[in-house]
Amino acid sequence: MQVTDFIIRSNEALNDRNRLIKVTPADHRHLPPMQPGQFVQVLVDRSPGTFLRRPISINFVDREKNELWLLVQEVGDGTREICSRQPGEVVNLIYPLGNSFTLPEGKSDHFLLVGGGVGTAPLLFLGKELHARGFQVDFLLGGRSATDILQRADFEQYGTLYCTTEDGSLGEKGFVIHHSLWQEKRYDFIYTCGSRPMMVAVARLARERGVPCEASLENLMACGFGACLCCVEKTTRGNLNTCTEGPVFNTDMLSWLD
Amino acid sequence: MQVTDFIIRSNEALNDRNRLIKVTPADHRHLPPMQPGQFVQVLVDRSPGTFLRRPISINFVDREKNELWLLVQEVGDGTREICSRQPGEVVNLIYPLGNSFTLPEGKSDHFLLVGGGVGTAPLLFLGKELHARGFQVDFLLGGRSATDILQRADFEQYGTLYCTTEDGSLGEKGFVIHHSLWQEKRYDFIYTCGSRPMMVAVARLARERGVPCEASLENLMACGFGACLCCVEKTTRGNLNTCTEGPVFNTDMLSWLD
Amino acid sequence: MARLDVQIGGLTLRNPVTTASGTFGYGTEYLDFVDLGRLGGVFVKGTTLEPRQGNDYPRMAETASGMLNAVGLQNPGVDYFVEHLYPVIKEYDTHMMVNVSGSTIEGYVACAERLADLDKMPAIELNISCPNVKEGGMAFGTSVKSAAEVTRAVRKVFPKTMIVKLSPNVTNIAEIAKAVEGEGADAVSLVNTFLGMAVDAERRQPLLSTVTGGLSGPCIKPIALRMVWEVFHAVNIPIIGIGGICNWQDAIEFILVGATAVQVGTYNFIDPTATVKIVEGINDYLDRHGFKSVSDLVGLIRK
Amino acid sequence: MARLDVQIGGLTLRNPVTTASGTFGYGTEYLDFVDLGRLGGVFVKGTTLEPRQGNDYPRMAETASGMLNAVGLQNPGVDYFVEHLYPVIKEYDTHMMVNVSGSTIEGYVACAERLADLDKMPAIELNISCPNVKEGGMAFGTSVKSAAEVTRAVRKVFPKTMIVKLSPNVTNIAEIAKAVEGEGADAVSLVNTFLGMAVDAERRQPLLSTVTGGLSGPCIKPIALRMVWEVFHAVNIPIIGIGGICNWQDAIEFILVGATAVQVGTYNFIDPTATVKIVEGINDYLDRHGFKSVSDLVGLIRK
Ligand SMILES: Cc1cc2nc3c(=O)[nH]c(=O)nc-3n(C[C@H](O)[C@H](O)[C@H](O)COP(=O)(O)OP(=O)(O)OC[C@H]3O[C@@H](n4cnc5c(N)ncnc54)[C@H](O)[C@@H]3O)c2cc1C
Ligand SMILES: Cc1cc2nc3c(=O)[nH]c(=O)nc-3n(C[C@H](O)[C@H](O)[C@H](O)COP(=O)(O)OP(=O)(O)OC[C@H]3O[C@@H](n4cnc5c(N)ncnc54)[C@H](O)[C@@H]3O)c2cc1C
Ligand SMILES: Cc1cc2nc3c(=O)[nH]c(=O)nc-3n(C[C@H](O)[C@H](O)[C@H](O)COP(=O)(O)O)c2cc1C
Ligand SMILES: Cc1cc2nc3c(=O)[nH]c(=O)nc-3n(C[C@H](O)[C@H](O)[C@H](O)COP(=O)(O)O)c2cc1C
Ligand code: FES
Ligand code: FES
Repeated sequence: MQVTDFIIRSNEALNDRNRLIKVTPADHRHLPPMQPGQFVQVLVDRSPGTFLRRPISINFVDREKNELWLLVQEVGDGTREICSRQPGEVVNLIYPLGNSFTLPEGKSDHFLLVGGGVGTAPLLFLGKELHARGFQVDFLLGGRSATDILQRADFEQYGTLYCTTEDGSLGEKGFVIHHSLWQEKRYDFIYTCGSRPMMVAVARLARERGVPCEASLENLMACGFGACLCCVEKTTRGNLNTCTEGPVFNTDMLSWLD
Repeated sequence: MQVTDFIIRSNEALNDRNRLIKVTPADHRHLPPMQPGQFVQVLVDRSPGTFLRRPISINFVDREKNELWLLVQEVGDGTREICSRQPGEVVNLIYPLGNSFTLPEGKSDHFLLVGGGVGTAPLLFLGKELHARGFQVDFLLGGRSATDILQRADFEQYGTLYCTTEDGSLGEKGFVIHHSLWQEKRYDFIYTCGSRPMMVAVARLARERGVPCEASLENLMACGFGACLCCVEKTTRGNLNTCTEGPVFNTDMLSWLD
Repeated sequence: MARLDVQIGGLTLRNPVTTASGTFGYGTEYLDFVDLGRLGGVFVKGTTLEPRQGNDYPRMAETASGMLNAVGLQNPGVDYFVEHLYPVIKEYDTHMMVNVSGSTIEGYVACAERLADLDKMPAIELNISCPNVKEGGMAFGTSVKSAAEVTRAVRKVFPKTMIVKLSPNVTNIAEIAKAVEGEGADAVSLVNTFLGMAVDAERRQPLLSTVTGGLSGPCIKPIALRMVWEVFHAVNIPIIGIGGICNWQDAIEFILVGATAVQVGTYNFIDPTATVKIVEGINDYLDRHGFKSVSDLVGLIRK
Repeated sequence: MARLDVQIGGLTLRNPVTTASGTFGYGTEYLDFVDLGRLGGVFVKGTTLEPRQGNDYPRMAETASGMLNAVGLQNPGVDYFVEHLYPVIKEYDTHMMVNVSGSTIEGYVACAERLADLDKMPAIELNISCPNVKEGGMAFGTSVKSAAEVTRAVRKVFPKTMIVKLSPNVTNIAEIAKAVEGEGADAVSLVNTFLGMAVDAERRQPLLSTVTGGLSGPCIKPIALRMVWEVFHAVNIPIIGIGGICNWQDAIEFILVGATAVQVGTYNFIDPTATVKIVEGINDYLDRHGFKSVSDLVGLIRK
């Protein structure tokens, strides 16, 4: 973990609420090792209404350009402030934080990565790492409309992309859990990130199929590195910190399906 | 008084600590009548350390361009935030606030306007208005060094400019109260704005010469429009609000010279 | 459109949004910004029997999301108020109410008596919680006994709506609220400012002439909300919620924990039109959520 | 270079900057950020006789310049601490001190007794002020009688430095400080969190599972400063100042009003390196103003 100033290299609107922000360390040092599922804590110091840092997933790591990507959805003052930062400006991050999705060692397993909304953020980096390890990856991404399915071209580099949209403007009409894929294909691992109801539904499908499932939680955090005990999730092992023992949990550990 | 959004038209560094910011009403309406000595309350909404508005004098009113000028010195978080605003951005002002320097009716009086540091801000507008009424105006501006004497060309349009600098890099070396002008010329009115010690010294000289003197105070303000009673100055008429019964006071009313 | 009117003792406010004493002058200061006819009421500056010059400058220090003040009840006294200010403000199209302050019980009583005679003065707010005057004020509000005493004494001379304004600088605010309810208060308003302090590290001096002062603004909202919630579960009279209210969300929060009306204070300095925006925001909220009356929201958040 | 060391009872801290319990874990969480050897000391997480799971999620709500927490003393219990955590943290190059919490006097006493045996545990901080556990904690800190009782009981079994941590949720904090001084406390630390509340207006629900929680952060600094100042004029034992400290200016302010040392709490979450920067800033300040020792600043601002 480190506290580091980054320079904003680019800040691109992907749709009306989401921005892709690429940053590089201000001191030009190489980015440290990072795992898919990990996140950063962003200092928000230009918004009077915001006091704490804001957790944002690592969307992608571009080692060639020494760039970290953050995909940010504007939901309140903090994310709006982050999204307002212009190229050349500084942003301070604590990173890398949290555990990561399990990356099994070189077996030829099939992975399904299910994301909804901005919850797709960590799945790009995850897909890339799984792909690099030779696994076969299917992405199943959902949104209200085609414009909500972000970074499609990037996802397609690392696997096959399936989509659902509520208005049917892209992929199958409906929610991710209703995609025909669930009937057609079998997977060895299912990883998911998105709204809690979506993840619960995905975990349920996974359990029905006897497939191990990992989900990335977005509990409210004060510190992000295990000091405050505010972000706990009730698990079979008691209250665990989402920021250090998560954000990724095997869904069997969670009380969701009880 | 009104609460109005303005658009920043330009933001120019006059030296390393002072910026001239020109703004125009966002709704394109004509600026209301304003008097020299009046001020605005600037909303500072991008600095977590700043809660209240910040009072800034009306530096100049450009009726042709419908522009208001603010001359701002960066001394803390609030003024730094104001100075960071870029052309095109919005800034919210409450204005016009306060009383004004006395503008006598068309006699051929001689005025001396004495300013120090950013305290010269209201004197430009004042000089212009006096000049427009046909009065003869001398400006006596002081600073540490030549770069501290701001808006020289503007001042010279409305009167004769005399300067003092502590390092002698412009005008006479020393402080405004030591300028040779005091020995050479006689004035009918002396108006001053700057640090309190400077204004007290000027008021003393004025009293010695039996010349009426007005000073513009910079008391701490919470509201700026008479509601909080935080900005009081002890006067011969009791505690008066600097924001409504000032900021300009005849120095005979103040307890300074006791 | 939902109903916005609320009842405070015998008094009907056209909506729950009023202004906090000491932050809204005599209403007059805001005429350029606010149509007073759109407010539930205005609590004017703390008024004492005798005129007061208040404390020395500096009287104000900015703090994180708030400010300290040490105005010290500067006011021209009740006689001046009755003769010169009342005739002007009684024409305003809202309830103009006086915040009655003092340092002795006799002072409170005499001041309230003067005000009782005024036709268009439907209510007073008894300020037993001002931290900025040495001789008293807050002292009354920090013990059950003295809070009860001053309430009882004023009750005898003031037959109209009497609101008692409580100090947050206490271990158990509900206890004090119960005591003043027991003595016939028609409502309680809370909170007044928290006693605080600010220091200039470089100059090694206090920032206020009085060393300590009263803290207000959004910084105190979480504590004020909790206190309103505690008092709501302790008394049966209406509560006017105060503390850091800036927008309609804040106002709704106070109402949900038990306030029948609210006062907007310090934030008027930052946005002098805030009160009117809050009225509009509450109205929209009620429509959006299908409530017929703002009263239906009062205390909806239960233990 | 000025002297930074300060004396808290029998204990010498290398400098006045320590960390507030519950915001710095067991120090371990900050090893990547802070060289603990540069701190005056670390107050670890509140520890109880029995393990505690703490309160349900959500336990946190952001507020203006602060936050509410309702962690509820989640901790593995003193036995686990002694067996598994102490062996690790006793190697750290600073004073590691335990914040002892409880809900009964017996619990405090038994917990303190266990800790008294530990060689490298020079001090405990008696937390009689946690607002987040139903059964007690804060209750002890809000009355003179119970504060004195628990202090007396623990004093009997803990011979080393005993610091009592006071609750700000009281009418008269100086009175409580005097009471615990009378029972043999070596120092007092203040303040713990203020009882507060936050509400989701849209969902009409409290934001914390426990409805109320403890308010911390810069928002409380003005009140905390005032309380330290009041206690300084009431007791003769050293004071550790706590409440919203973010930078060296804040730390100096607390020292000027009477604190001998300070604790940095919530701000560690925002800048985990804040403590070290504060040590540096105090050092620079002393040099710049020509002070020989930080102790010379303590209580320089007088009544
Ligand atoms: C490990 C982790 C990874 C995350 N990754 C991303 C990401 O890659 N991109 C992204 O855009 N967002 C991500 N989030 C969510 C992001 O942190 C929140 O949206 C953000 O904190 C909201 O801050 P705000 O000030 O904009 O909104 P606020 O004004 O604080 O809140 C606005 C609304 O969002 C809700 N909210 C606030 N914080 C959270 C939270 N942590 N989780 C869920 N809802 C919240 C509030 O309850 C409120 O309804 C992640 C969260 C976590 C914990
Ligand atoms: C009527 C009036 C007109 C003014 N006109 C101008 C102007 O035209 N241009 C300009 O640059 N400044 C002007 N000022 C001063 C300006 O308001 C302050 O510099 C500003 O409020 C400081 O805010 P800050 O957040 O940057 O500094 P802070 O962080 O608040 O304070 C930094 C330092 O400045 C001091 N300070 C803060 N407020 C004031 C104040 N009101 N007066 C004096 N010292 C203060 C503080 O004590 C502190 O030492 C005027 C003030 C008044 C009352
Ligand atoms: C400058 C100022 C002056 C005040 N004067 C009074 C007063 O005269 N009487 C009173 O009861 N309260 C007074 N108060 C307290 C407010 O009425 C209110 O209770 C407090 O500020 C909390 O509300 P807020 O956070 O919305 O400001 C004053 C507050 C401020 C900021
Ligand atoms: C998340 C959190 C947990 C806390 N846990 C404890 C605790 O276990 N024991 C205790 O005495 N104080 C606890 N506190 C209070 C702090 O130690 C400190 O007194 C308070 O936060 C005020 O300081 P600050 O404003 O610098 O945070 C906790 C505070 C926070 C924010
Ligand atoms: S956010 Fe602080 S422990 Fe997880
Ligand atoms: S600043 Fe509020 S009355 Fe002058």
